[in-house]
Amino acid sequence: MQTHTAKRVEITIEKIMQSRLTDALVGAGVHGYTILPVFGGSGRSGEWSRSGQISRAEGMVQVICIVREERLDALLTAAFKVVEKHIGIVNITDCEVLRAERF
Amino acid sequence: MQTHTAKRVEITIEKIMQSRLTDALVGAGVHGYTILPVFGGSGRSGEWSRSGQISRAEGMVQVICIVREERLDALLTAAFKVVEKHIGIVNITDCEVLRAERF
Amino acid sequence: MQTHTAKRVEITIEKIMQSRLTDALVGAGVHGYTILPVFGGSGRSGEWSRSGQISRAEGMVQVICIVREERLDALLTAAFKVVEKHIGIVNITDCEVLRAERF
Amino acid sequence: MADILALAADNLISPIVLCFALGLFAALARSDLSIPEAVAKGLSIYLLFAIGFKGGVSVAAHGVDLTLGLSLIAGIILSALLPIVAFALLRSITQLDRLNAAAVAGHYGSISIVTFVAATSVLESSGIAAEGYMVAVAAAMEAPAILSALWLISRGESGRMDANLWREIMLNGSIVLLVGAFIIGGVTGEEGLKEISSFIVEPFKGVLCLFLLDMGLVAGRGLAKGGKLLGWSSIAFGVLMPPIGAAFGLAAALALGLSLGGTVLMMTLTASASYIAVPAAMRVALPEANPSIYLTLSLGVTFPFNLVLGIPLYLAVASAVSGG
Amino acid sequence: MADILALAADNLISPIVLCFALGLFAALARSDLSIPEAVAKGLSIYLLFAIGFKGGVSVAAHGVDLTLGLSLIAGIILSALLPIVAFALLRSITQLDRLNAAAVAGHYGSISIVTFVAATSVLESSGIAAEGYMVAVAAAMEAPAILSALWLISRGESGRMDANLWREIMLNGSIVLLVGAFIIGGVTGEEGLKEISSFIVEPFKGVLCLFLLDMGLVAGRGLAKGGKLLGWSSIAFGVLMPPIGAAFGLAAALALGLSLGGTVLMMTLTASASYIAVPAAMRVALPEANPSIYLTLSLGVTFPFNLVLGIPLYLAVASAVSGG
Amino acid sequence: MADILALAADNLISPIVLCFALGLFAALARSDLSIPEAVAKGLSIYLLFAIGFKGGVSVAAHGVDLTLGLSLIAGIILSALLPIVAFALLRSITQLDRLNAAAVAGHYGSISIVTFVAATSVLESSGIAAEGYMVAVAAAMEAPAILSALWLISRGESGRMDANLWREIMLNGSIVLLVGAFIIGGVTGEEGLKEISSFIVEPFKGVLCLFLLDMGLVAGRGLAKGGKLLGWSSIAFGVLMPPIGAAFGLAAALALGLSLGGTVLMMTLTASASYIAVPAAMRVALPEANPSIYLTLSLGVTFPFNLVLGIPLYLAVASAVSGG
Ligand SMILES: Nc1ncnc2c1ncn2[C@@H]1O[C@H](COP(=O)(O)O)[C@@H](O)[C@H]1O
Ligand SMILES: Nc1ncnc2c1ncn2[C@@H]1O[C@H](COP(=O)(O)O)[C@@H](O)[C@H]1O
Ligand SMILES: Nc1ncnc2c1ncn2[C@@H]1O[C@H](COP(=O)(O)O)[C@@H](O)[C@H]1O
Ligand code: NA
Ligand code: NA
Ligand code: NA
Repeated sequence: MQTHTAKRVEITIEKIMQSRLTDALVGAGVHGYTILPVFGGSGRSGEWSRSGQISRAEGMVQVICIVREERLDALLTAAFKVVEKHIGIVNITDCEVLRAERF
Repeated sequence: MQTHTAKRVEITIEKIMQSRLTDALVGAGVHGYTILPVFGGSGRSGEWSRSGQISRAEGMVQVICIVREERLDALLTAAFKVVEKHIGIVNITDCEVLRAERF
Repeated sequence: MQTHTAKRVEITIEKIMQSRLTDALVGAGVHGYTILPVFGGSGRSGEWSRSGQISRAEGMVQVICIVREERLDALLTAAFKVVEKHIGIVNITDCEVLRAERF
Repeated sequence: MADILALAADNLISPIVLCFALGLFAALARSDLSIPEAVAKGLSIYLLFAIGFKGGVSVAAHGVDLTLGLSLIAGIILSALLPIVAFALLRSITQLDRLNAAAVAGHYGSISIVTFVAATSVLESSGIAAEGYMVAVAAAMEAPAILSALWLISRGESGRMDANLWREIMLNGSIVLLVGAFIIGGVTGEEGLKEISSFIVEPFKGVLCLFLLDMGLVAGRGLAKGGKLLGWSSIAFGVLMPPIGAAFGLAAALALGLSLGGTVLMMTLTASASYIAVPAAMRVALPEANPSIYLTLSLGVTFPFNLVLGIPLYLAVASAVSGG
Repeated sequence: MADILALAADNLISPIVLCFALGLFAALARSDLSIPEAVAKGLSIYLLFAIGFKGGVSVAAHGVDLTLGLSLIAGIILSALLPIVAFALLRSITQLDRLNAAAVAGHYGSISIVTFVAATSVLESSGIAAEGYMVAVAAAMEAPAILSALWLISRGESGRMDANLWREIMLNGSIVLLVGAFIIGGVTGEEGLKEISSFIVEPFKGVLCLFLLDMGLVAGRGLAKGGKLLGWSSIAFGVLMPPIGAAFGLAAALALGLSLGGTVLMMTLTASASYIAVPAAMRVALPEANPSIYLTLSLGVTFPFNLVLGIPLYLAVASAVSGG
Repeated sequence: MADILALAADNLISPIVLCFALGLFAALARSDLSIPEAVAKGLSIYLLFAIGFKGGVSVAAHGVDLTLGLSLIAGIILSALLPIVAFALLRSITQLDRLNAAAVAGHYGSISIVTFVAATSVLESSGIAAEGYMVAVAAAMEAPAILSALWLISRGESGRMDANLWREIMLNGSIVLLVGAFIIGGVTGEEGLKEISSFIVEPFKGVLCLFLLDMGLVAGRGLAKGGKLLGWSSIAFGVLMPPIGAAFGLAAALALGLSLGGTVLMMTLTASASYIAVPAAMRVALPEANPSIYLTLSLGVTFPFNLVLGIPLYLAVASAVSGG
């Protein structure tokens, strides 16, 4: 089937920052994203898990954006401003998409 | 460690279409998939979130299939028939897998 | 933006094995991972889903690790020992990350 | 008229309506207040189970008669008929295209079980009894409207409906639970009720309050998102259609000889619009129709209208007609 | 005999059993009815807390005596012993290999707390009192069977068991909650109970109904998926093993001099099969064993058997033996 | 003194405190016992709704007076003031840097609604009435402390606070629900309460038990993870600050002329530390501060201290002062 190359950006960030991140994405012209719940994780700031978390404020989410390559830099710049001081991780993969008109 | 090349297909689709999609996958000979819950998202059809959704019918899921390259086209054709008229996005990444006998 | 190449390892495994897996990862020097809940899936051992599961013991999770390439083999070896006899799937993708100091 | 106003005013300050208003306010003010999805689903399971069970017990106490069967048939006919009325009204007063009009119309033939529960609770407060089998009528009215809506779109054409969808509609969780609890209540009767009444009777209204809080949140978030999509004509439809539906319900209730309570419930059923079963079916069968339109209308306009004004109105009209 | 049938018939139309049947029906008819996982877990936490607390209060009221300790020891021995009986039976009447037979056997030494709760509720309806500490016996019987099962497989060999698994089994959530609530009930006594009885006593049976609805759904979906895997001989095992276990329980209860109620509960414990603690341990220690076999047998065959026929049978037998 | 000890001992064996202890034990023993997040959130929604509603009903019954307004103002001032006191204490007795000290300080100006609820329930058991509007005071005290904390850090500087965060704090779910339920209770009064009291009054204490079980689990897991981070001086702060806060609360209560019950509640509010609203705000505004420090102190040290020792202490002191 006909596919088109794109970038898959995966941003793991605190739930409390989610709307700030998606606002920034929309501000950078990125209107397509999917948000996954996260159960737990570990990083430089230590380990946490949804069941063991000391406060309901601590959860994280994963925001996945599929974007055309030419928009990647705008996306990363916008995202970086939000995540900069916060814990989390951002990774980018090459991908192909069906239905290019959709993104 | 010994790994094998494969394709990772990620299909984001309405929950209500999930069983129709997996039936189509199985029909196309794809028996391995993993389904992730989705919290929210945004696309051409607008924004939605699990907590703000106006009806419990609106949720989405993400179906991930790891397939051998030679099966990719059959998978995409089968999936496309289901998602065609529906909202959602399909992306494909190259990957390596351990334990090739498993997929 | 400045990015660095890395590997994204995605391990789908029974929830009951989660802490054994993350202990093994930490043992292999991998301190960064994110755990996603899984709704359902299908594989050689058949189909299961969170709502239809016959016991609450059956769930699965997806553990995602972003690692530098040079650590990949240690990670896979450690993970393999845990998943070896168990159901599940391990796949690896090339990726780029922001903020390399974080992983 | 004064009566209706007094009833409406009374209704307005019931905890149930105020909880809905609180949810609405919180959503429109963009508070992060939310009831977890699992809890909301748990509450709705509780309500369906309790209302079904109590209906069954009441039928066990009063016996089955011919009116039960006739009421079921009337419900099915009304559910199939009202989408056509709604479709005609939509096409004449709004700009909606055929597809979206048919999708919306389907919702108004089907029913909202929470509106039904709220009406039950108003009746109880007023000490008015109703036929227990109205619960079964509610269940019977869920699905026929879907077929009408699909027929409105695909006259001639085919393929909108498959066997899977058919099963999903007829055996959707709400129907199975409502009917199942109704049968269990019927089988175990008063004795069964006594065993579990401190679970399904006493706390019922409190649970309903929390559930309506969630309904308010969800309706408010829907309005915030989808409200702009609705023109004034659509909103007018959302408040005009319920009384029209209720008039059909009234006629049927009179023909069937239902009690005052039963009449109010029948009117409420015909006046209410689905926001669970029908949207799900529409997403599968009419994916091109815009869910924001039909959900916002059903849940954001018609549901609050019925909850706040409709139910007291139907009660007043039914009382007047029954010479009460 | 007539007595047993009357009891069974009575039991059959209790709301609890009917709710289970409704869930079973919904699952087999492939309805999408489901109780969210979080809610089901919440209900089970409620049930464990309530049953543990009430057991503790009853012990506080009646005092601790030697029989308590002896009953605990008897429970532990039975839990460790029954897997060996079950293993022998499985290997002689079914085709299961050693591994799967051992895994299944482990389930039948351990217990199902919901079956225990259902038996308690039948006793209550019949006005029969039981020793409060039977709750503690239930907790004590959860784990020993797991060790027996692993021993059956790895005689000689080693490495199936690690310290982590050991801790996970002994401190699994159900045991900790049950025993913890038992102790809290024992410490706070009647006074503590009075404070929270409108939470843990009055609504108890209603909550149990909803929980059994979920059990029916889960059992039904398991049967739909795993049923084909079970030969007739396995199914025969699933209904034969409970009465055999109950016979052991009866013998122990008589030796211990338990009351009629205590005897019924001890029989129910030995007759019931685990579907939470043991499967989890088996997934870790015996991943090669097929979970569909042991889960379907335990939850799809033995659980319904005990719920519908077993409990009235054990009550009838215990009454006959105790000369009641 | 003997009185305080007797009260504390009594309190220690209340089901509520024992449930907290059970959760703590389970977490520290690394049991997998856990209350699903959705259920815990559901329980907290229930508690907030019930406590708010009852407060409103009580105000409706006793009427609104000047003290209500003055108490609100006092609460706001105390909430804004106490972080400065806490900050000074932290900087003098612990090693914490300015940033973390400010973040911790913010928590101690704000309040813990569960501590408030626990105090209410102790008052009820002792048959001591309190001003219903203390619920509104609790709501008013949630946010001002956050501003103080941010001011402590950014004196001169700016940009920590944006409009979004401001709205999130003022309209956070707990505040909206508590105040909303308070208003609904006030509007519907005794009559409204009668309709739903078997939901929000009778089972209240039992629900609180389960909620405290979850609090114990969460506090225990926090201690297991974050405990090492806390030096002895921080822990000392966690038990010293509550009585200091309570002294401010006592002074305010005396100045306002609150009843004995109201005085105890005011002391409890000033003594308690936030673990929901403030941490969330801190994660946004002060991401560099370490959440393990402030959460472990607030939930792992101060919360248990207040629950077990603090509340009886405040009650004893208030009784002594009020010459009771
Ligand atoms: N290397 C990694 N791979 C996957 N997820 C990570 C990694 N590092 C951090 N994370 C995620 O980001 C969260 C915060 O990480 P950190 O900022 O390193 O404390 C963790 O709890 C994980 O969920
Ligand atoms: N570019 C994208 N990146 C990630 N997810 C997307 C993207 N576009 C759409 N989606 C997902 O697919 C859903 C429907 O998208 P759409 O069909 O564009 O309305 C959205 O709610 C997202 O969850
Ligand atoms: N090819 C695959 N693609 C995606 N997920 C898979 C695949 N194979 C297995 N899985 C996941 O791993 C679980 C166990 O698979 P298996 O070990 O094949 O029984 C399944 O339930 C899926 O969640
Ligand atoms: Na209708
Ligand atoms: Na057993
Ligand atoms: Na305070």
